[in-house]
Amino acid sequence: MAAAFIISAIVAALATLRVITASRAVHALLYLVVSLLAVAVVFYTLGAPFAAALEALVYAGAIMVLFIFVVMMMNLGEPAARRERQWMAPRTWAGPAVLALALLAELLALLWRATGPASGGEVGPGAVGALLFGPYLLAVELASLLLLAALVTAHHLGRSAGKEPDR
Amino acid sequence: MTAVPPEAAVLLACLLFTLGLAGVLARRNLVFILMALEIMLNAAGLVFVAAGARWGQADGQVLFIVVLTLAAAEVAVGLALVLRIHRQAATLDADAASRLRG
Amino acid sequence: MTGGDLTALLPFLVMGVAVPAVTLAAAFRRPALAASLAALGTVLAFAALWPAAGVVPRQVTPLLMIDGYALYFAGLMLAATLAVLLLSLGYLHRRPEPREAHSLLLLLAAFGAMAVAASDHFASFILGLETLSVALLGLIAYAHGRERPIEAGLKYLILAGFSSAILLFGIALLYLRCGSLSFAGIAFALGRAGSDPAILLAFALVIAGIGFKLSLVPFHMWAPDVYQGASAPVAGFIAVVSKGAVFALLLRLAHDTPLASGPGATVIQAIAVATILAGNLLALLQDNFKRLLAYSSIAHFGYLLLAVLAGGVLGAEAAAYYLAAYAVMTLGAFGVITQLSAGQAGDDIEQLSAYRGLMWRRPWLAAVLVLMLFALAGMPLTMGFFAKLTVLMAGIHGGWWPAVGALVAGSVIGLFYYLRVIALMAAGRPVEAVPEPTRWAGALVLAMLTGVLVWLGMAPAPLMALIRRATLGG
Amino acid sequence: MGVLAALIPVLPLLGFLMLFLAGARLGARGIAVVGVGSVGIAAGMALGLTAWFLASPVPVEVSAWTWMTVDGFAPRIGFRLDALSLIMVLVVTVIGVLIHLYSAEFMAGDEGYARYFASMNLFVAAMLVLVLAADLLLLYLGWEGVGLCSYLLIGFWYRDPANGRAARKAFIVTRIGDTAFAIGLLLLFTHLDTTDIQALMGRAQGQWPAGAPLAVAAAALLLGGAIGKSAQLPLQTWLPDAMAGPTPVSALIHAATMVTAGIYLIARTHALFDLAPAVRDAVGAIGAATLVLAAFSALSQTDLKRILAYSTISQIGYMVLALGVGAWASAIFHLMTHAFFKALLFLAAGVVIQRLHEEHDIFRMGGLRQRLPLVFWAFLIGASSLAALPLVTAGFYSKDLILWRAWSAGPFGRALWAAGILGTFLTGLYIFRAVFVVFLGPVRTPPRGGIGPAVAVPLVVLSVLALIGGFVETPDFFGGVPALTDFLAPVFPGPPPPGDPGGEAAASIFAALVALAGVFAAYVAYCRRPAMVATILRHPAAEAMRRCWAAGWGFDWLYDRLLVRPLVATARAGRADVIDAGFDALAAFCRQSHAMLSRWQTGQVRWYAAWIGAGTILTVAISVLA
Repeated sequence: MAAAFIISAIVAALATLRVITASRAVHALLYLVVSLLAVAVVFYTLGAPFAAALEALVYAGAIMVLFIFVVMMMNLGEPAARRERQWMAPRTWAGPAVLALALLAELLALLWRATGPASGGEVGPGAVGALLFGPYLLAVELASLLLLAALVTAHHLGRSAGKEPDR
Repeated sequence: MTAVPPEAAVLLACLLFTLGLAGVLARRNLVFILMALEIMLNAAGLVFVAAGARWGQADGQVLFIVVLTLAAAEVAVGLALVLRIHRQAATLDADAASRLRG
Repeated sequence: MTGGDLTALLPFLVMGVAVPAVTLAAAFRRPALAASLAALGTVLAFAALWPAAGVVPRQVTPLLMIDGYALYFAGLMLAATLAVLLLSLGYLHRRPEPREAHSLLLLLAAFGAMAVAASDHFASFILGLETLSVALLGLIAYAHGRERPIEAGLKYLILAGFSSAILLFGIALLYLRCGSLSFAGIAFALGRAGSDPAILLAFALVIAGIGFKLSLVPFHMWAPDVYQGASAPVAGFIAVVSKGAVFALLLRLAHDTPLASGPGATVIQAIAVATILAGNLLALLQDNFKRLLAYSSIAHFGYLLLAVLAGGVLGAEAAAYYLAAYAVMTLGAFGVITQLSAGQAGDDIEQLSAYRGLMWRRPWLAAVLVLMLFALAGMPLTMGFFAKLTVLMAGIHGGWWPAVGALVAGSVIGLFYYLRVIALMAAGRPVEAVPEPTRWAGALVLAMLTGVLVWLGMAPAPLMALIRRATLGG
Repeated sequence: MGVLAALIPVLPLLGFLMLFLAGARLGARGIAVVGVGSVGIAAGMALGLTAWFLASPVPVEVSAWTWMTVDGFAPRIGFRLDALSLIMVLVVTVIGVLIHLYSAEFMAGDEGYARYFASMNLFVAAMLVLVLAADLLLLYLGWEGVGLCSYLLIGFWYRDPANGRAARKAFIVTRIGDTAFAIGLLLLFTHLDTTDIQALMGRAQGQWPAGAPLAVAAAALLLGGAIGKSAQLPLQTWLPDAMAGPTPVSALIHAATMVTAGIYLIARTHALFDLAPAVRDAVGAIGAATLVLAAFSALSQTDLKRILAYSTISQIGYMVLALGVGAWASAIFHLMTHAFFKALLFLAAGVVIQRLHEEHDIFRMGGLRQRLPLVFWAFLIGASSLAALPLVTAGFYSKDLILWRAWSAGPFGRALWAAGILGTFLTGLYIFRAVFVVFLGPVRTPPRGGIGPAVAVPLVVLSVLALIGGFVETPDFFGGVPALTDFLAPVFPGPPPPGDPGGEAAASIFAALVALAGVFAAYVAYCRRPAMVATILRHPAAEAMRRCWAAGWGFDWLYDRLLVRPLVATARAGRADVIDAGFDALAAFCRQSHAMLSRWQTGQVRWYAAWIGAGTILTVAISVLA
């Protein structure tokens, strides 16, 4: 289990690094899928198989497909990749890298030994489901409204001006 | 089975979070920025799951689902807006959108 | 869930019925019907506050705490939403974009805001906040065929997502450390184990995330751009409903947990001083009225942080009154911009130069704006004066001297730029007033806001009594 | 019924709002109807209220609402109707409606007709708030309100810069007094923890012994406010210049009502002045000095309105004198009769000036008795009342009462009495000088135009009041009707003055003779032997004296040298000094910071995000390090 965790953690970190440095959107997306799948494995090693399944299905599956779909639609070709490489001069990276490292340093310094040992045991889909439709019932309802808001917003933004007759 | 210490997962989450942060700050292409945001959200979800494991509670995974919902919503509206910008301005350069200032 | 729970949830349930109804109307492309249903829903939800008030305080599932405080803010949000709905009617008229989604998005955003104000659990907070943000994004980038709304929407999308991620990470760390996501559970865990660096880190990240929504310095930079890019009524909505709900949450969080005590207080005070000074200085010579109001709104939330610092009943009362006053005067100011810009297709009338001599051209609108600016500057006999006074008293009471000093300095600077606008409106020669078609819904809103501003400014006692009954921990 | 008390100020306020918001659309007739009508209804309500109050004379308090409650500071919007405020309300509304009616004709055709009535209505509302306020803070609000209206109306014809200057002068000089009042108010609040007038007076009497330093300080500060508003020494210089406003304004604001607010304030807070005998003596001394000095000045004016202005200062001096000897009720009595006859004099003078093409100099008038008979009789009645011609005029009874109360107030009172007697002589002299010069003798400028009913009615009504208004209080030897004193007794409790009918009669006869002597002197000097005055003035010393008096004893000159010029010079010299540089630097700093911060608003989303990131890091750092 520990070995699986370590391997998937390394994969996740490296894949993520490639996501933010890739010059082609499609490549970045594939790396992102890899990273998400690796995190799904991490979930599994943490004793959360339901979360792992969701991560693989919804995140790496559905959401990323949406991304790929849009990237395809925009048809970003070689010129876009060239421009990306141009934009990624070392100068561009200096500031963000400093900020990110500072934050990472803070996080690591303050979180070292912050957690206790896992109380062990797997938390399966049953427990999650019981919680979702018990105390978190209102959260489910709220989530439905969130998705409705996203739907309405995306629909309105996606409409092109003037094409739809307004009555 | 030997449980993985949650703190190791949290350290991984910190790393992913800062990588995402660096991505948001460094990339100019909107699609990449959106991806970096997803990385940050995913890192937060990882902490939730790890914390749930640390306490042996299902709440962590419930919150992970919440994060997932949220990510889905953000991707949906984000991509819709990006498409719109691509159609209207024919660029995905975040720095180009700086007419509002001062 | 018991019958009492359902009664307490009644305002939410009414909104929950109104949303699908408006969705249907919008789906069938009936903008007028959608707007009427949305307005009806808000009014009914507002009316439902009374039965709900009979059964509170009540914890409804671990997620929502329906108490007088939550209902007070729900009422404030609903009233503000109704005002924005009515203001938008005349504004959207004859604009090219389809209108039907506007009311629906407003309603969804208001729902999210109500949920945020009633949350005492992080799950409902996140979901409510995100509903609010997503719907707001749709509203900000609503207009078709223009660049500015798109740019504003883009900025809001990225920065709100960014700050949401930071907030979520902070919440996750808090959960990691405390094993609970409810405010009470967190307070309990911390009371047992005491504070440590991990907690400070988590709280700092939460403050940063909330600081973005409240546009506190240095998380404030998005606000002016978004206000400028969004339509005037939507900008008013962001300034009042979005910020107000998050502030109510912040106050509850600070009340229930040790967020604003110890090192947290130092952080908040530093942010307050920076916010007040930077907000006012940025507004000082601003030429764009919407941006000026955005900066002024930043400064006002700096003042409001004094109430968070003061804490307790005094702080909660001060904040509740201040937010009501702020809602009235901000909606009033944006309402005037809305009325001025209604009926034209392009960007809003927002350059200050366009306000020169407004008193002669549109005397009524100018008079309302003068009153609102007086109130924003904190002049006596308007709500703004008493609001600032209560916050100042709360700050003095708690001995937060740097923040109090900043408030005084900021008020002086504020006086300059508010009066500058007024002077500009009075400038020029008297000319014959230009007859323009009155947009009655908007005019009604402005008249009501003006009445409330003056009435509650001269006699704040009734509102204060209401707030005392509804306040936190009471 | 008592609720009406709170409604009375609302009516003129509504009138003001209507005129202010919709003045242009009403038309001249509508403006007059709203302007006069609102005050008229208020006057009717005041009369109704009086009937009700007379039936059951119990003070009524109406609390509209508590304005705010912060840390024990709970000023309320409350009105108190008792005998004192009722008399003030009557004076304000009744004289107010007469003057409004007069204005409807007098101001007709002026381009600022709506603005005029709006300001006048606002003034009446503010004045009513002032006299009805149960809370010192609310009183102060009315106090500032009337000051504002005074400013607006003095400078009503703002096209002439001189009028603007006069308005500014009035505002600034009274502002000195207002500041003292405000400080006194804060002093009272910080030490007695309330701003409610009744509670304040009760606590002051309970907590402070007579002569307590705090009581003296508070009374002195309130006195400062009173002398500013009531144009007493040394803050009297603004009133003569205030005549730049339209004449009805002078009649209402600068003769009948606002300038007597100081008297009202002291009478209202008389318990405090009872605790500070030194200040009370100062009050008497100020009154005496003012009345004599102003009377001399009135004697040497040639401008009809300025004569009346100095006369007002002088007459208010009498009231202040009465306050100084603790004769509160007689001060209010004189306030009332003075309002009648001085308003009458101003209104009559207004007609004269308007009919003579804005001619102000009395020596270019003359012979108007036949041409303007109604005005002549009105002015004559007003002048007789002012000069306190015995028995038939209102002024006689009120002035006589003051003089008698001064006489019976010990040795210091006798000194004040002597000043009052001197003033009586001068009053008869200066006002009949005006009567004889303006209305008798040859016609120097022919008048034009006639008099409409809106002008005639107020003149007649006020003439009647100036004659019979004194019968509410007659001395023992003449009827002995102390109706007003009895009416005011609940407000001004205290031992009754020593009864000495014989002495009082003797004093009255003496005072009456002095007044008649003054009138006779005027008759001799300006009718019989006009050359005599010229002969006297040929003497350089006399001429110098006259010029000094005419210039108001040179107070303006003195203040100019003593205060204005040094201040202006200091300000000039200090244009580039360290303090200024400091402020400039502050302003520059603000501007620089604004520029810098604005530059940071680059509009670039990644830059914004970087700031959010940096802010997060900082937040974490501060919370860990703190």
